[in-house]
Amino acid sequence: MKSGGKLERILESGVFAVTAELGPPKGPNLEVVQTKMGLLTGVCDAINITDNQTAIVRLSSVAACALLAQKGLEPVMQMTCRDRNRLAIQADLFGAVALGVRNLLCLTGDHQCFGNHPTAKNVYDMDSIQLIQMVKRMRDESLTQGGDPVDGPMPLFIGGAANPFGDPFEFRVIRLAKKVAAGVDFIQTQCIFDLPRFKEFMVRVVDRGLHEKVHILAGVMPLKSAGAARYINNNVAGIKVPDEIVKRMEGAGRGKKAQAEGLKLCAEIIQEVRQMPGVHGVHIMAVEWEEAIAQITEQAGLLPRPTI
Amino acid sequence: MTEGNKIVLLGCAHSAGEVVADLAARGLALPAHVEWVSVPCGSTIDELLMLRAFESGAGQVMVLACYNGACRSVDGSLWAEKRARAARALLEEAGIAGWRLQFCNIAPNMAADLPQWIEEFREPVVAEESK
Amino acid sequence: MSQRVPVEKKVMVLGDTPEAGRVAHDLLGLGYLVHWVSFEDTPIRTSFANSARDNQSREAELAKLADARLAFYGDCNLVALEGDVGQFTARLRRDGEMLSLDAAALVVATGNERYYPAERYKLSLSSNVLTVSQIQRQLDAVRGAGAALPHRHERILVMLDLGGETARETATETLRLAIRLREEWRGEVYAFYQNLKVDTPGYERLTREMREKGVVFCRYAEPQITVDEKGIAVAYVEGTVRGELLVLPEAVRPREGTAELAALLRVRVGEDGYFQDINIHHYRPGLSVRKGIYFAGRCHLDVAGDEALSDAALAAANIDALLGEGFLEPEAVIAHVDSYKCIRCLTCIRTCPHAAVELADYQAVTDGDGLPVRSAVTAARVVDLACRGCGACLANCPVRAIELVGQQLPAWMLAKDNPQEISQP
Amino acid sequence: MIVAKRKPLPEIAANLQSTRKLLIVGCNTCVAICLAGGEKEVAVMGSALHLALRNTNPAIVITQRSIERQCEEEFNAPLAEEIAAHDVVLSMACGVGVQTLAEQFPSAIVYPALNTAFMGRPEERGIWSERCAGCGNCVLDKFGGVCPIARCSKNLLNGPCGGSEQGKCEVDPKNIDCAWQLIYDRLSRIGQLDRLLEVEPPKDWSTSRHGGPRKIVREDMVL
Repeated sequence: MKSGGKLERILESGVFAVTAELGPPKGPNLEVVQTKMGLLTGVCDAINITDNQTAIVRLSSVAACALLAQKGLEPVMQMTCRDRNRLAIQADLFGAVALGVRNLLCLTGDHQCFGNHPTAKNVYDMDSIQLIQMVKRMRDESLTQGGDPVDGPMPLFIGGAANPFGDPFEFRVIRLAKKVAAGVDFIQTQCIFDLPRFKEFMVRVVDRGLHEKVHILAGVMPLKSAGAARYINNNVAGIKVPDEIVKRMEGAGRGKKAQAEGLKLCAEIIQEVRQMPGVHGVHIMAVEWEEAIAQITEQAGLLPRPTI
Repeated sequence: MTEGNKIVLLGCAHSAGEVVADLAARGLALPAHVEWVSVPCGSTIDELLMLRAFESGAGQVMVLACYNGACRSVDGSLWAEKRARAARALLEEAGIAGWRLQFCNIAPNMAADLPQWIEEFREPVVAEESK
Repeated sequence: MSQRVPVEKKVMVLGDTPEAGRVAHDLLGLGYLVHWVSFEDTPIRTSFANSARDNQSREAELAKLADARLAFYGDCNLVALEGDVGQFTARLRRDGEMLSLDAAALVVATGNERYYPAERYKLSLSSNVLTVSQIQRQLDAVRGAGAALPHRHERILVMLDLGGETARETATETLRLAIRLREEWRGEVYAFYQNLKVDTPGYERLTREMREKGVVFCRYAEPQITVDEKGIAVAYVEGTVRGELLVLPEAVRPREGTAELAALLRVRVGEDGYFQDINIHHYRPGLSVRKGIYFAGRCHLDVAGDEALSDAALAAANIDALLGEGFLEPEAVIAHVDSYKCIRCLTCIRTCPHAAVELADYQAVTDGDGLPVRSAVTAARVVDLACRGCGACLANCPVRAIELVGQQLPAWMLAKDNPQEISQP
Repeated sequence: MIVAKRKPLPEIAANLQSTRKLLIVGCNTCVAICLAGGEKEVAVMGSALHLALRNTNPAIVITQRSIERQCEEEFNAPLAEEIAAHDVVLSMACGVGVQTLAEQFPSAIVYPALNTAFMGRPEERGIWSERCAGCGNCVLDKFGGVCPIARCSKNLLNGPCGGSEQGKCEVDPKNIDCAWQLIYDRLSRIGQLDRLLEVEPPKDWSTSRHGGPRKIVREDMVL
């Protein structure tokens, strides 16, 4: 065992894993975290805590993860390279591990121009692959990036992201292989709407044998409306929502009806990706819609979650 | 002519120049407060020429170039228009209202139009003076 | 102050087309030396013969080919064009060897390219759906054999246009073909049109002739053509005509490589992909943005055969107007670069619409005793003869190193410092 | 070359409200080539300031000069008397030129007229784009001659990120090419794609600005 955490145990046992995303509040309001924790308890195996997601300042992922760990839940701490240099990242990792965090998702991070502090100076001292490599060395060799010994064990299950929809497509699987070479243990992908392209991606992943070296969790997102589908398609680089999905959402009407269709669609996508070789779980990103997770997992037949 | 009342016409010899010559031939000289400056083409007109026209005492500057597609040097009228836009932005930065610089496309046979344009261009200034 | 520069009456003609032949023919008649360069290996001689005026025999034209004043260069690649009006040097590659040709002026007469616009027509060719050229070849083959043609088709349907405008060249050909089909195949001929290009020279005469010969004209609003085993049906505003053969005009487009050739010659290509920008009065008669480079015929205009030849004649006349006196002189207003102020930023070279500015090595200047006055320098230089005096270079020069010689401007504009101080006594 | 852009006129004029004699000094090297601070722009600035100050400081006297390279003391030296005779010097050079004047003429008040932006090249007339970030440790050999430090919005050494779409960067898809698409295309063209299989280790930033202000000493040129 690398981390001894629940997510690692579930994935190693071969159970189809479910992770979900929890966005911390834009302030120190812990009640929000607690409410969302309640919505996610029992419906997933681990909870990702975002790190200043889309470059918008929020309660820190270290603090929220510590709270989750305290309450006996399984946090996946997201860590971007945008806001911290290698010193700050390592310091936060020491703190997180000390407070019970066992899973880390290593990200490059959205550019600050998309967030609420576009005039900020970014850091990008390292990129996500270098971050993975650094954490692996901290865990396995007990050395900091600078080469000093780490005082105490660093049992972390190391995650990374993959975007099968970005360009150049041919390079996407190669880049995943680089993450595997750097030491990643699990992958959570960008939101999948374009199933044929994801399928092609997974075929290439399996061809290279990467699925035997890393656990791939397919990223999914419930759509609230046709407008949301169009917005994502037009404004989020690296996510494509195919026309037929937009049409299907349009056909579902508005409000609750559209939301119900979005949940149904999400559950269907989960069932589709579950059939694909090499997919070991799903990661559900219901942005500011955490109550959706229970319904999606229910509809997708993923409940109850095992107790390992 | 009083300081600030002067209008400088900065124009291409091939179109505006013909118009001015045509007017003169008909005995219709430009008003005394109008200074005509002929350049070989709209391409010659840059921010500096326009700013200096104001600096030399003009209260208004009218830039005249051929119609697009009628410029002997292909892009001269487009250049003049873009430069006028840039000069207007610079004038605004300097605290001079942008409308004081006007760009017009003109053809050699438009002698009937130019005096009217000048009149209309002057209107706000005349209104200001009569207050 | 006379700045006359003697020029040789030597012209290069580019292209293997009848209009290129016409330019060459006319220039030879005016006593010019002609280099005729083709980029293809097709026999350039045919073009020359085809360009013959009606009243001159092909034989007499061919005899001219022996004229020492005309030199052919077939199957060449233009690698570079150096120099300017009065003194162009073309670098050509032929059979792997480099070749340099001088000329005082240059005519581009490369023509256009034919194609079958399958996407626009939404019809594929078959044994009973043929292009005008395909039918022409059949007719010519029979005519060449001197045999009478068997009566093959009861009813022939000819589209004069389809899915948009037809080029004048192919439109005229289609009318001529309709007449031939009436005369030689003696079938019923129906001509369908949406918009007749009545402003095309000779079009009216041809349509009248068609009517006289019994071609039936049918106007259609929306093209509705059905092709099946039973034959072909074309719907028009008053009904539907069925027939056995459908004839379609071909379309034309800019020749492949037009943009590349334009870049080499430093001339422009319009939005339609043909040579030349649309410019109402100066560029329509085949003048390029560069002095000494002309366009003739279908490489820059939508013209039918005869009109292409008259455009070529116009190009030859334009060249004679430029070079006929045997000398060139600069225009009254031209730009001049102060080579010692120039910072070689290349802006003027990139800006000049007439490609009249180049980077040049200025020689050192010495005084009467051989002592240096100014050292050698590399800087922008305006080619006097190529400059049209527009002043675009001057307006863009970041160090005010360019002036317009011959242009009167108020002192307040030219002042090096600010005018307030200048005007102060 | 160094690419710069004129500051907004009000920002420049704000410093000149009580100036009696102003000397504008242009630089005829990089900033002239990028059409920001050569003799022509100096003349435009002179006129624009006259107009901008015509109500608040009409008596201002503006002298215009342009010199070869403002970052060299030798080229600036002939201006010594004129600089002494003016209240304010408005430098239309890059930040290096401004500081050279300030260093060379310690009692002169020197203000910048330009915002110095980047090291780049003209893509075409009137369009300049960044090519080098001066990191002090060139990696162009590894990336097919396309710099990920200067040209990737996140300076990724193991890119591309998920925001690369159809060759464009999500930060500004209209204007920014994805450097990693360019790197991928170039390496593929020259048959060196295998270079991208290696994980590129974290960069040593000590040679860049992050190591503090830099200085290069070429010992054999110094006595």
